[in-house]
Amino acid sequence: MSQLLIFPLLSLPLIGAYAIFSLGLVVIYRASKVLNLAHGAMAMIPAYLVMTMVEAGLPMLLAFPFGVLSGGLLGYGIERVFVRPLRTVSPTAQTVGTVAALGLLVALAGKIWGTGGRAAPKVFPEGQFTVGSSGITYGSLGLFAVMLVVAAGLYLLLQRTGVGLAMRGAADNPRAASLMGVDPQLATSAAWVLGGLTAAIAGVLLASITVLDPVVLSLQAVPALVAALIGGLGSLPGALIGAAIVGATQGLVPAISALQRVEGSAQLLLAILAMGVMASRGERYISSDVRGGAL
Amino acid sequence: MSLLEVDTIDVRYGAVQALRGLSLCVEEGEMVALLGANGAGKTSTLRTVSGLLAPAAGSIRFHGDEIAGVPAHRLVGRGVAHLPEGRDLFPTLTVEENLRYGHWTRRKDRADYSRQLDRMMDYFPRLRERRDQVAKTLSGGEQQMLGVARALMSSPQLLLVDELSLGLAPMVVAQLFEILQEVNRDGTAVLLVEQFVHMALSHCDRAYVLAKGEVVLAGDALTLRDDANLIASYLGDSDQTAEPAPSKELR
Amino acid sequence: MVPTGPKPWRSALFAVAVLAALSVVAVEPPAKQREASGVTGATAGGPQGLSGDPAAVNGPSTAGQGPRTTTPGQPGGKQAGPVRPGTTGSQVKGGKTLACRAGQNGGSTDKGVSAGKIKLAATNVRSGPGSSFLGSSYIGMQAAVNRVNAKGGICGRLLELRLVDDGWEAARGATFIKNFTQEDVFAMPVVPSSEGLTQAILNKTISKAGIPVVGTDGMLKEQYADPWVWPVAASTVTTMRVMAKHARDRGAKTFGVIYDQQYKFGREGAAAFKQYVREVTGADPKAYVGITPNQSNYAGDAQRFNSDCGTGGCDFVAMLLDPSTANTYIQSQVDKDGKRQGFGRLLTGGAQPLFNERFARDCGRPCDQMLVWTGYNPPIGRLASQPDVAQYVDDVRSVSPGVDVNNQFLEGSYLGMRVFLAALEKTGPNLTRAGLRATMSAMSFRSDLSSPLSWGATRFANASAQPFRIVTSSGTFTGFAEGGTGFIKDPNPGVVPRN
Amino acid sequence: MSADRPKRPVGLFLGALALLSFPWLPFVSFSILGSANLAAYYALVAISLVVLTGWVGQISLGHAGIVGVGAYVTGHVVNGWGVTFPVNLLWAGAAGAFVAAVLGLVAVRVRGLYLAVATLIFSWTAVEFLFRQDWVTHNSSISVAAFGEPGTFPYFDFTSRRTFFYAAWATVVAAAYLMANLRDSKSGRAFFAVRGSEVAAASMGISVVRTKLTAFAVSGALAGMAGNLLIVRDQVVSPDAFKVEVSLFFLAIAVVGGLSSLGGAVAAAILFASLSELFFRLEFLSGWLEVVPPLLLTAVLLLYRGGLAAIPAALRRRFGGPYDAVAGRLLQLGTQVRQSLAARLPARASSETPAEGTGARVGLVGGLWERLPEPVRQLTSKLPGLGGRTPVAIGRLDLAGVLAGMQATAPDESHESAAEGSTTGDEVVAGWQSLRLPRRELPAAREDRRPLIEVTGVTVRFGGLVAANDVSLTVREHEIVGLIGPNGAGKTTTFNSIAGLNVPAAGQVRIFDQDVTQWSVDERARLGVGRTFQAIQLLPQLSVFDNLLVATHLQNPSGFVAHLFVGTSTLRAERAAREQVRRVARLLELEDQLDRIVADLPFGVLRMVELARALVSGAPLIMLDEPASGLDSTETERLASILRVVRDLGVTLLLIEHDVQMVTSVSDYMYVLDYGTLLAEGTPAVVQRDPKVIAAYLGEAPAEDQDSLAGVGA
Repeated sequence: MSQLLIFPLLSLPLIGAYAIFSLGLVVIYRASKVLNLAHGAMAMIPAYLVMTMVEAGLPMLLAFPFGVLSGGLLGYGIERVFVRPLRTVSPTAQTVGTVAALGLLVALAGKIWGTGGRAAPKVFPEGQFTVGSSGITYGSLGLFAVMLVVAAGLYLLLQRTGVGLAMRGAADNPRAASLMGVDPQLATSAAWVLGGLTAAIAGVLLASITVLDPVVLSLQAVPALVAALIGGLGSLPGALIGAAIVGATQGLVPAISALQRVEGSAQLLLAILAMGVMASRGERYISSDVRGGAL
Repeated sequence: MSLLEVDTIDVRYGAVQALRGLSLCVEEGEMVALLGANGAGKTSTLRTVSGLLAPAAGSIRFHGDEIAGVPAHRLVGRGVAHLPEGRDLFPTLTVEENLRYGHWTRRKDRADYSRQLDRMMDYFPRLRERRDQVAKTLSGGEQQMLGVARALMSSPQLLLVDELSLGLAPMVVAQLFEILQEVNRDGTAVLLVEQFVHMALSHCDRAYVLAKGEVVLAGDALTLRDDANLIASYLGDSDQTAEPAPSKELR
Repeated sequence: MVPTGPKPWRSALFAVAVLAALSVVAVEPPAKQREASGVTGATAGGPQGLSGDPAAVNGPSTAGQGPRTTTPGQPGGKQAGPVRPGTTGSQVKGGKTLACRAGQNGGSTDKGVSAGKIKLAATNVRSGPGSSFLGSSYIGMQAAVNRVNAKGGICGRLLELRLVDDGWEAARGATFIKNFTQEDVFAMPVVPSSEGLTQAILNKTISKAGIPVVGTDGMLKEQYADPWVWPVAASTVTTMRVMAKHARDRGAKTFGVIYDQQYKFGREGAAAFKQYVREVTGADPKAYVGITPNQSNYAGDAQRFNSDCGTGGCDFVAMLLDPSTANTYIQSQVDKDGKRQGFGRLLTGGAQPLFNERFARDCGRPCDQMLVWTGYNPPIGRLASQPDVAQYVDDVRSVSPGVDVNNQFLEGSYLGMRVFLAALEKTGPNLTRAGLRATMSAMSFRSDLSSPLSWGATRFANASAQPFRIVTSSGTFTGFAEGGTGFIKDPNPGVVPRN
Repeated sequence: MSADRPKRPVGLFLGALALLSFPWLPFVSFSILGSANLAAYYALVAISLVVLTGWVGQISLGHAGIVGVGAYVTGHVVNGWGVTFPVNLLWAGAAGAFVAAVLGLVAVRVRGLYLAVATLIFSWTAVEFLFRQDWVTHNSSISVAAFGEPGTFPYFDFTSRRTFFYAAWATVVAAAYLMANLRDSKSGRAFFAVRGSEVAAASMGISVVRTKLTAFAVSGALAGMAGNLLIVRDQVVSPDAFKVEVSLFFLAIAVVGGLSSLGGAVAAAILFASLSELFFRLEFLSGWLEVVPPLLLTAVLLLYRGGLAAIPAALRRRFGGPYDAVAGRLLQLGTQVRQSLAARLPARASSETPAEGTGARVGLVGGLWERLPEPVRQLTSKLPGLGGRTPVAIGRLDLAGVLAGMQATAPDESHESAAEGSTTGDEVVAGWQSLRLPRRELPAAREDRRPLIEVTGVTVRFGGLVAANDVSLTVREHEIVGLIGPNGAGKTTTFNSIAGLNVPAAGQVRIFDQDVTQWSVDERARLGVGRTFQAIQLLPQLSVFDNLLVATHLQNPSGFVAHLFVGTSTLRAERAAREQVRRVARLLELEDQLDRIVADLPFGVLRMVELARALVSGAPLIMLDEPASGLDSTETERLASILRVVRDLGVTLLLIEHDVQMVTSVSDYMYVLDYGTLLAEGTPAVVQRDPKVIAAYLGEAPAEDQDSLAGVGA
């Protein structure tokens, strides 16, 4: 297998993690017009819970679902405590609310489980496929596969089920939804729970192939934000494409020796890409539906 | 005891007093029109009845039990459907998905869904053609048809319709009114807000005329049709305004 | 929310009032007026307390400046030759003969010293990212202090150790250290919070104030360049050279190093490794890869390292990473026919940060037989029975039973404190900073905890390191085994590469 | 911002007084002094966030990155060229301003949450890439931390905490003083206007693009200077002082401070710095450093959103009397200080009104913009959003002058107006009801009067829907033109294409004989077009006076720098602006509402304030978007007569309105739209009796002429 071909394989787990994160971010953004900066923390806390449960003897088969459920609960809690009370102020205030949630969750996790990186329990068995001189661990492939499952699951839930329809409608036009009998608040909470569940899945899996650290895992959401942004923040397929671009860039950079010497070149490339997308997407600078004002 | 009794309700948007002690009623199977110039409070009335707005004072009874302040998403299940102004569809959802959304309160009854769906498709054949198209790509008329159909999917006892004719060609409006009449004959009471006074009066049993948040005129449709001051409340008294009236002192 | 209502000045005044209230609550009651001595009655709060601070332009120069930095080498009291700890030599000061007993120790012989107390202070890391491996250091310090205080302290003076958490943030740590220099503090033992200490060294806070810092963990080269700082650990450069020498003696021809390129300890350690490998093999290490810590995946870097080492890998691979980054890197390395890539064909070595149980446990099977190096004698195997090592284990367990005694930053801080207390004892009753400094430069500290330490020749007192093998059975870590070589001396001690 | 002359922030003098003595107070230990220095660093960053996020509503999650740039640039400048403290502070400020302005260029194109992500990406890239490059960080420790040579005067050694205290807090006090000046000036009002509603700001001639760029540059400069303070205090900086988490920490300080008040920002900075003092003092806090700041932010966010800035107001509410006594006493002291200062300003408070027809010079960037050579301007105008055509202004209508002039010639026997209006100053301006206006000689035929607006063949499509189809209309000088039509007839669409909110697919819009079809809202405003909004677009937290003051933007010639340093030109411009507002307020009998906050005013008054705001801007042409909606019958009648007076003062009005009765009573000429096409035009009397219009409004009675229905498709 030629040298260069290996690297896309190596970036599969990154694409997987960022895709699940950005899907969750978009579901939340469409439902409550808020960028959930605490998304990373909603992945990190469940990963720690799973580790604690496994260390306490619970088999992974039981610990994983509980961990994912805790993510959903966390999503619901963050929306009720940090986002909904600020609804009357402005979307900016709600985003600052998620910033407070991020800070608090990272600090508390540090307090409870210690701040140093710890090895999370494996979800997928050890070992990997060998490809030429290197290979892909089952964990990494597993993460990518789970991403595909999550993406398909989200698609089916939203496109094929009644609940999904209710959520999409509520996000599109909350007033019409309430006139049809769907409580828009409930739909928003459902979106945050969905965001929490997906974040937890990505968190537990990502931790099992990398490191379980309150700050590192939480900040994994930043590249996912870039991915969601590149995808246009509004569309789920867009989020997948964005994640592919971001994951590939971070995966491929080490392959290009010129870029290797420059430290952090992957981040630079992504920043330029994201700024470009935003600059080109910005509307004419006068738009009538402006509801300005910070706090 | 009539199907809907609205008893001296006050409604305020922040500093603006939209409705001042408004009362009206709708009997079973009746078709009532709400007329009046823009800003007279017609839309606020419908929003208060359907639960989008909570009245500051007064009470609303549906089938005798109080519904003032009950939020919209709980009222739909009890038989009140509201087609708001500007049609208010789900732009990114397909026609069929919009219709399925309308059936949300009775979603458990699969058979009823297909029955209602076919009934709507019969009323509006064009919707059958555009079944999988996304709502925002429909023409104005088609969007209005989808709005009416979606509201009827929950087979309500009382249908509130706001400005059916907005931006539609008269022929389409006439067609819609025919269908409303048919639905009304099938037993659904209708309370509709309408700009086209003649169109409304020729299809409704009774009408109320609102001005500045109060009922200024009420009666059955036939007597109101050629009532002089009905036109005045819309266009202003045509014989008074001869020349543009400069400020008095100017002369 | 636009400031039409509240006027700006009122909130600012309100805040000044809050600050005033806070400082009144927080400031300690002014220290008891110390007995008449060379130092004016500097109360903790009084502006005169700024004596150590060079006179500000418009501040009145306070009368009775505190002791300026005395030139080194001018011992306060007579110094016997290599003095064994525990002697009670009597010293003459200002006509009075002093003895190392309560009531006769000359009272307040220097700042922070009184008849019954020696005040010490240090910053340590109890929150933030570093607290995972530096968090237990305070236990080592407290254990050593408790032992000495139990025996009545030193020359009748009990030790009072104040520990402040700076969250391993450089700016906050340096500010706290600068606070200590102006408070009633005699010296700063160990200072586990290396980031703040390094910044305080770089901006000359410590050398300007002339406050002794004894027993630091010596990870960064700055700690070896300040006349008032005495590290006890084996420096990163020493460990890397010793690892390379050990591998070379075992017949390794090809060398590879994977290091943390963000933090200074990574860059300087790797540079020393490269310099030594070029010296002994005439060629640079085959693989020389720097990675950024705390990333989620190192697949690309692992790939580059393996290709640099070529098929079959390098004979010896050195890892200079913090535990969690090392684990992520190892996870990113892949197995090829049953053997994890990126490890040395003959030998693999990990520097001090990797000498910790959690790393070994998290790494598991791939790290089997990997050598991790330390400048101390951890309580492992036959070393555990050596008196000082056994003493270390008892002392720290008395403070915190569940602590991981193999954590070499814990053992380092215990050893650093023991060195400091021994130096205090040697300086005797006339306890002055200058005296302590003279003692340190003349002292040689022998204990079972490490190789003999002396700061006479080069600041690199601990110039040797020894390896321990990570032992795993069926993939799970069972414990460390002795490396079988004992301490290996640094081939060129004191040499610091320019990186 | 009360109604009298621009108030120098007297509080800052008092604050400075307290700060000067602080290091010498007995209880201030060395460590507290250290915390006070940290407070200065936090205060400067908090103030920079107040300007950007508080005043202009542009949230920044990446300010630590800009602070870092300021610090490292200082390092290069000190080690490279030996530039000492006060000068390298300006270098750091310039570097911060530049980086922020570049970031601002992206901000101009995006809004709200997109912007938050852009700033977050910037700080993530700064930490992961910028502050890891050796060429950036090799100067992370500076050797020179003093000014002058030891032993000679002046010699400041900034490693000493007391010296640094004065340097740092002097910078903070100066920054707060300049920002207070900015806030109380034209630029500050432009900031609030853009935050309140960009479209309303543009309609007053404020260039939203330049205002945002100015805000980013100012905020970046302050953040850069904060970075300078950090490296001068510590002589060495490490990248972990500028990571993403630190940006969020800075935002927490600004939010706790109340985000829009300078005093609040300083108070929050002091509070957070005291935390670090408590961490140093109190043993039991060790281990909890990471938890306290987010807890504080959450507490303020959820429990007390006003933040520290709202505490004085809350205290006044709770304690009333005693609090006021103390505050009152301090205020007197402050005003005495200010009076003495103001006394030495030049006495000749000339009352001449601002020169007519001065082009709009907007802000520092605006000023530079004018001086750019033409080709460069053409080039940059291709840049999205940056390009700005500087329209040849027809000449602002100086309403006040017209009124003043008219008053002088009015026959003196109209006593009641003279008595009632003699409140301030020399000339008397009466309320509209008692005004004696000379008969305006207008050419009899409408066609002879000069057309101000000519709309020809305008067609606007939204997706498949044709909202306006080949509409043509003209509005001539000194007349009121009414535009009516049933719902969905295309009135608003046509109105918006004249106002600049949409660009028609076909056809042309000419205003003052210039083709403005492609022009932006603020360019048309600068040409001389004012407007009101159907949904009130006033600034709710400001008083009526300040809302009106914002509209004097185009007539105020003072530039950005003058706002910072409050020169005599600024004071004169401010006085003239306030005079203009008072005159228009008196004209519309809003004088006693001037000091009331817009949020607690009844709807009818708000409508009047919107109209007043359009008049204050001096626009000779005003577009009214459904001015009567929400008014009751008496208020509607009053509005109609006011519009007639305004017309007779020389203002031309174009209004769209649902209340057909009101429009027919006030318009000189009317156009009726239906289904996006022009149905009829003419004087109100003609239009009212036109059968086509009646049919359009009342809907075809089914019996009459069946064929007209058949022709129209679905």
